[in-house]
Amino acid sequence: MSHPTGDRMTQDLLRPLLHTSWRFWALVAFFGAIVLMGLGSVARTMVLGYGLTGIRWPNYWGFYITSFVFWIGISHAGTLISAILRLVNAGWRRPVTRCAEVITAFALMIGALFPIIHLGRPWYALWLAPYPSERLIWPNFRSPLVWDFFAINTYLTGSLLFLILPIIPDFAVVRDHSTGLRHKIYRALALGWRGTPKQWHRLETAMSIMAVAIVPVAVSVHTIVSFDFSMAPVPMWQSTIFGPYFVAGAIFSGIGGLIIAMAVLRKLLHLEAYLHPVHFENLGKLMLVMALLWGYFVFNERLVTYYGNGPSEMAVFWRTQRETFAPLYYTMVLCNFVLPLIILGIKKFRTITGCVIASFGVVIGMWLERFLIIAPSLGHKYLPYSYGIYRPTGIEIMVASSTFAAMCLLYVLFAKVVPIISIWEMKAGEHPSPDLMPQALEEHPLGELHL
Amino acid sequence: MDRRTFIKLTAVTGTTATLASCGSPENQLIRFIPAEDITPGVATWKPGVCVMCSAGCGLTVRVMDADADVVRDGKAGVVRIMAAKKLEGAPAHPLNQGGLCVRGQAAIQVTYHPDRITQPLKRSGNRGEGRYEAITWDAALTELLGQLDKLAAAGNTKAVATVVRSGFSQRRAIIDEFLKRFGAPGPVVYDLFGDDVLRRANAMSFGREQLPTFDIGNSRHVLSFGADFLGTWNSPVAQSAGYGRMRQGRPGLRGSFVQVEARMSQTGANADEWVPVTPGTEGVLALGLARAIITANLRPAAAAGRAGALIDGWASGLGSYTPEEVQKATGVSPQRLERLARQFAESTPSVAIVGGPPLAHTNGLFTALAVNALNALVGSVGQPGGLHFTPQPIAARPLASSSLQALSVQLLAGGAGAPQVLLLDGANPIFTAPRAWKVRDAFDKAPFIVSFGSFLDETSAMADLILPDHSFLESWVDAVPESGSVQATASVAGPVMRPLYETRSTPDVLLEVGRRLAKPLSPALPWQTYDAMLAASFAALPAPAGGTDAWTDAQTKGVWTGTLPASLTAPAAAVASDRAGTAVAYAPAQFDGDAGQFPMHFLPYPSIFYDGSAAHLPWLQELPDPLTSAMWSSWVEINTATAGRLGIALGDIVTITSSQGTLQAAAIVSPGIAPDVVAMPVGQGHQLFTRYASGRGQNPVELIAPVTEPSTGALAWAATRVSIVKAGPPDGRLVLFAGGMREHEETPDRGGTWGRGETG
Amino acid sequence: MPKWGMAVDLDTCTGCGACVTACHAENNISTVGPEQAARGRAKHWLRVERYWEGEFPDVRLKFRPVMCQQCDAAPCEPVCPTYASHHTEEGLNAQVYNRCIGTRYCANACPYNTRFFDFFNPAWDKPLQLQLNPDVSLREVGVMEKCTFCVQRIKATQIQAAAESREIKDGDIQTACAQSCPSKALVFGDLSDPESHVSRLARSGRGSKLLEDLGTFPNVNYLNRQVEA
Amino acid sequence: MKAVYALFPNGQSAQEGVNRLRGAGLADRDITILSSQPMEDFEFGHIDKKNYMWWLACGGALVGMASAYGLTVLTETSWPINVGALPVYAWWPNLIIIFELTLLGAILTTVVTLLITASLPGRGERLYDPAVTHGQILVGVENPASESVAAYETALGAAPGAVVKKI
Repeated sequence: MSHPTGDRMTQDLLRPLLHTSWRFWALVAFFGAIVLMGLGSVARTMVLGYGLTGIRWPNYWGFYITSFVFWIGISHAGTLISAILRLVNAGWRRPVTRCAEVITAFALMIGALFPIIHLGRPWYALWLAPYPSERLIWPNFRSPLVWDFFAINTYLTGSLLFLILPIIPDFAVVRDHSTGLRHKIYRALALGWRGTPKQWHRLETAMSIMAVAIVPVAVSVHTIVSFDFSMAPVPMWQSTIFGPYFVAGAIFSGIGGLIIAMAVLRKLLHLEAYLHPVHFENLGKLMLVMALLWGYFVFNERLVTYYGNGPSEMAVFWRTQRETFAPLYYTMVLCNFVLPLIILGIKKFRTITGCVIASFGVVIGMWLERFLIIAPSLGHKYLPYSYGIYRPTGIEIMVASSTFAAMCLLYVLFAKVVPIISIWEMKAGEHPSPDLMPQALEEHPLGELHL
Repeated sequence: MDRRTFIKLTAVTGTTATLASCGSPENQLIRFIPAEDITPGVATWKPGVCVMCSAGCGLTVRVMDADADVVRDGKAGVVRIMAAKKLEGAPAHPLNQGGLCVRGQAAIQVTYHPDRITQPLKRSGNRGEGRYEAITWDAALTELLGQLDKLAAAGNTKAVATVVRSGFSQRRAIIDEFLKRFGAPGPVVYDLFGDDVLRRANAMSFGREQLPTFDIGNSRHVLSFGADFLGTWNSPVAQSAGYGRMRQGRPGLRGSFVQVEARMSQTGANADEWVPVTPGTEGVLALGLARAIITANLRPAAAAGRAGALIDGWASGLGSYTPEEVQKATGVSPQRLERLARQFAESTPSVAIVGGPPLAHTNGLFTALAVNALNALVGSVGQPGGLHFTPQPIAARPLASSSLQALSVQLLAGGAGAPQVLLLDGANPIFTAPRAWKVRDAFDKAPFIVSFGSFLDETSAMADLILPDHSFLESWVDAVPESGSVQATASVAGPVMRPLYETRSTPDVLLEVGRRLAKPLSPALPWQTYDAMLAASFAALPAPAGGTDAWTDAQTKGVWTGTLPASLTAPAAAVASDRAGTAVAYAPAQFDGDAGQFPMHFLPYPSIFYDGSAAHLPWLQELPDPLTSAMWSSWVEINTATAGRLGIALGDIVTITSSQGTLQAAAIVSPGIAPDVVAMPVGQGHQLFTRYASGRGQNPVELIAPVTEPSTGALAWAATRVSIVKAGPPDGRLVLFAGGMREHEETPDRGGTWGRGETG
Repeated sequence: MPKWGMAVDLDTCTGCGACVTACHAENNISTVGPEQAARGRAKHWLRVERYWEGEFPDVRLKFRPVMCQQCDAAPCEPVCPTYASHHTEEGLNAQVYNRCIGTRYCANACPYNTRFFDFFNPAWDKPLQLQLNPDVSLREVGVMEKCTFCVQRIKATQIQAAAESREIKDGDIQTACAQSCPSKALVFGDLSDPESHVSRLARSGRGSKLLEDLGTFPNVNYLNRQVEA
Repeated sequence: MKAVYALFPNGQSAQEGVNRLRGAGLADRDITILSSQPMEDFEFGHIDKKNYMWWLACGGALVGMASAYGLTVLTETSWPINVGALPVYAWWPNLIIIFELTLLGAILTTVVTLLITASLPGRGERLYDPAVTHGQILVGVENPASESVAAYETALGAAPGAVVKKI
């Protein structure tokens, strides 16, 4: 695929950094306001008591944990996609990877907030961390929540580094294209990058090692998130399929998030020349695969429960199939399966717009999926006397929705200070006429593979 | 959490969070010197007597030091006192034997209630409005004395009327004696769920005008006609103890239990067999059983003796109570009748219990007599496992007095004959008496009303003068149980803690008033104080085996129990003889309201608040109702099929209308109630009764028609017909603790039927 | 080492609810008021479940008091990240309020739904706080609370017995609910003593455990109601 | 500092410049090459390719694994609390902790090695020209021996499109 090269590209990709339009400030103000409202709501619950939420006996988890699982899921966009594509050295990944990795980093930060704000006593959240305290007590390594703590920490650290390392050369680019204060700042950020062959080799080796390491971490993270549920004897939770089911769902929603982000960037930053329809189409195909996989998992889960016919399981089962939660359930199936299948399955719908519509469906559907895993089961455990229905309050809705604003805000700010497409990797993707290429160094056959 | 943190948190939580945030307010208050020696952190247990109902159970009160906000000679401050911490059942007490019911457990909140009246009050607003100003005891007593002296001077001492709750005690004896010696009529005893009909019936059948004691623990079969004897009726804790023994207390022998009623009560829920019958026909069923027993030659008719003789047609074999006739009346099939009869006659000792709704009909007396006859037939009277009558001391013979209805008529009539001074002690007739009796208007006509209550409720808010009594934990307290123990029993206890407020023990107030009257009582009351009176009356009792004298022993144990010497025992009821001859025949129960216009029977029933007198206790308000799991709300129970027909679902607001009025409440659809009955718990719907009960829910008494049982004049509170229609969707006021009603689906559902309702 | 357990005789339980109020009184469980109760925040460490069976007129009702089952393999324990919920050597499923950070995971894991969350700081209108039991800590906002088998009573008796250097006899220790039960349907005692009343009841043919198949190994035995043939 | 270098418009000429410098008797380590992207397609882009980062990463992984094992063992045995009838030291859950810390070890080591071996952040004054990030490829010599400066200049200048500069 082709895109502008050399200085022209550098100019295009640096424009957002060097020139600020009113649109930027408008976006920051808008999303910032919503985020502040969300933070305000959190503060209120902390001061006035957790009772302001809709949590009740026995539905002790609700919107917050749903959002937690959802955002951790979204975070699988970046690392998995960019890491995997890096490993298979798919050339078309080059303009996509950074958008993806940014999503990962920010989604993780947002997601990791929820286990803290959902606590009854958030001011003691530190007790989850293993540190020698005067209380002489350590976290309980047998608790899935502590697994979460470790997994998310590893993943967050890894993803951040995975995102930052390849930015260093681009900082150098900005450094050399800017003046005044901005120049000073970027000079500091560039860590004195020069671009010797040695630096390039080290950087690329580091990236491939990280890519190898980050993939199992990503898989483990969402498996462990699924353990939060499958380790508890709750009907429809204790399921061996939850691990892969969650991971698949995570990648699924991740791709959705990525496609939306790319489409927005393409429009706002005028990157039409770099983010081609083929990128969307490839990601679309990937998402189609995940949609099928997701459908397969849901079918498994449901059919097995249905045949198992355990009384408590069936109670929850019917609750989602035909009672209180049925409307949400069928919306989810529509958004996560029917919609992607139609749009992405039919070539002529697989346009950028098509992919974006499907992605929105998937993001909504996956949010519902997480909610439908949590709410029906908790409200419908074994003893019918203790059944109860969870209804979120305005506070929870505010907080949950403000996280989307937070995502946008962070993204806008990031795109303001960092080239959202890795300039050097784009360049590295260009090759002079093949006859000049030493044979031994022919790129991997998968290199130009279009999925 | 350690003790310090605990105390800190108490300070924080005891007050509001805001106050706490700016430091514990105790610091700004005066700290009085404790008037007693206190060992901090060490709990002691003292005897007590429960006053929540007339049963008179014994308490063991856990007492420990605590900082209390008190009022001492007009000044508010803090003092370290030995405070009651928890009420437990007295293990040695013959009635409750260590157990204690919900009301007893919650009774401690009476003492610590935030809305308790802390000192004498004089009305400053309109009657019923509840606006009062604080006055001193001297001023208050002078005012009361003035009123009484005025009457005495005018020689109109008859013009003092008194309203009290049922249940006998030496405290009550003082009131009676005071009135008698002052020359006033005896107090009006009013209880919505009173048992006058049963007392009368027992007097006729057995010569005992009192509630029976059931030796359930030794019976093999219990047949109960509507009596909620495990919940609220008679002596529930004693009966529950017996029930436990009957079921599992005897190795290899498990007693069986059949309940006959139109709406499944908490008691009925425990029955092996639940027999719904048409309201008002329980007596017919009883006689049907008697006839079956006699015709099957399981017992000779004569065995019933006098109790049988009272029933019209008994001697001639109860010809009109053939299984077919019984089925027509009650709806119980002949086969079932036969089986129940055999069971009752063969698994002896067996006992039949009647109480509550069956006696709250116009034919209540007949029903009671019929069940008495049934008991007599199988010879369960006075036998182990049967029914007994707790010997009553002579003092426990209350003065004859007019009924509340009559009092209300007198007051409304006004004039010279009408009472001029009205004394209220604990009763809340404005809340519990049917509208048609116009109790409120009547009381409004009374020139001067004095209340001894500790709380402002609908009735005491009418008072011109409020002389608040100590709580039962702050003063001497006693009870002479009418039933619950085969042996004669008297509960008594001294104060377990010092009074929190400027209150005074009502008996002591009366004694003082008696002394200070211009025209002294004749003869003067011999006792200076209530406890002196208690000492005197207990001293007369025989000392228990091994014990010193009865009084000291009773003080330590909290109860005296033993055999009353004949000299002290009340003789058989006088009423017995004059009615022995007249046989009573069955007359169909009369209901208020035309069956066409008001198709449903209305059944108000005692809730965990009993008749509403316990609705001010937050623990009880938040206690899930045993059958519906409802908290903080009132509701209407309606049969599943009927509800389906009327399009009423759980929580829907329904309108109930009787000839007396109409009310709206949330519906609870229940399979445990007859299709033509709607039931509603009594207790909520207070206009004025502390912050916890005021304006909460609906009061079903508003709908009760003034139908009475003719021979006793007792209110037939189950004889009202109503109509019910859906008024609207749930309004969120019905608070349920439970989600599901059933433990599992009757049939495993795998998609055969669609659209099952939400259980949550 | 004792192993505390309870027997609940469903044949004698009358569903009166005395145990529930006794529990509130003993353990300083705050009432939450109508608004919060309507939002599902009422706290009843011990509840009397009732289930309807059949339809009118052949309808039966079943009462079942449910408190923390003090499971040997309690699902609520391993999920707690801070050891707030853990197992004592006396077989009690302890909850350390000060250590609780309020993940509420234990409540989700509990199949019996006997754990309750404090949504607000508890409040008592003065002078109702005088009824509070000094032996039981108050729970601040954001922690989980649950039935403790009245551990404060167990400890008090043990300390007293040690001071008087005497053995603790069966029945010396009673939980508030067992003590108040009018029909003596609740029996508390030491399961490690084969002769204790509770052990004998546990051995009786009517005994069964709640949700036994979940492998939680509860220490509360339910003696089934005997139904007439 | 002194330096002589040339900016080349593309890889071919840069390669030529490098070759000529070698011809002028310079060893690879003395030649400074700066580019705004990895030059995989040219020989000079492969200088210094060899490294031990993979091995170091594995080492780091082992360290992470060991520390995870230590953390779990020490804490759980020093504070043995019985929960849910699980063993005090339960392998299954601890394997998860060990797994995570192992990979964290690998990742952190990799980053540290990168920063050190790629000498980031760069210290001291080194030969650099902003033109590099404008696409030019810089080939030059830092602190050349003064007598051979001229030779280097000609060597660099010979390549097509080379712009020779001197500091």
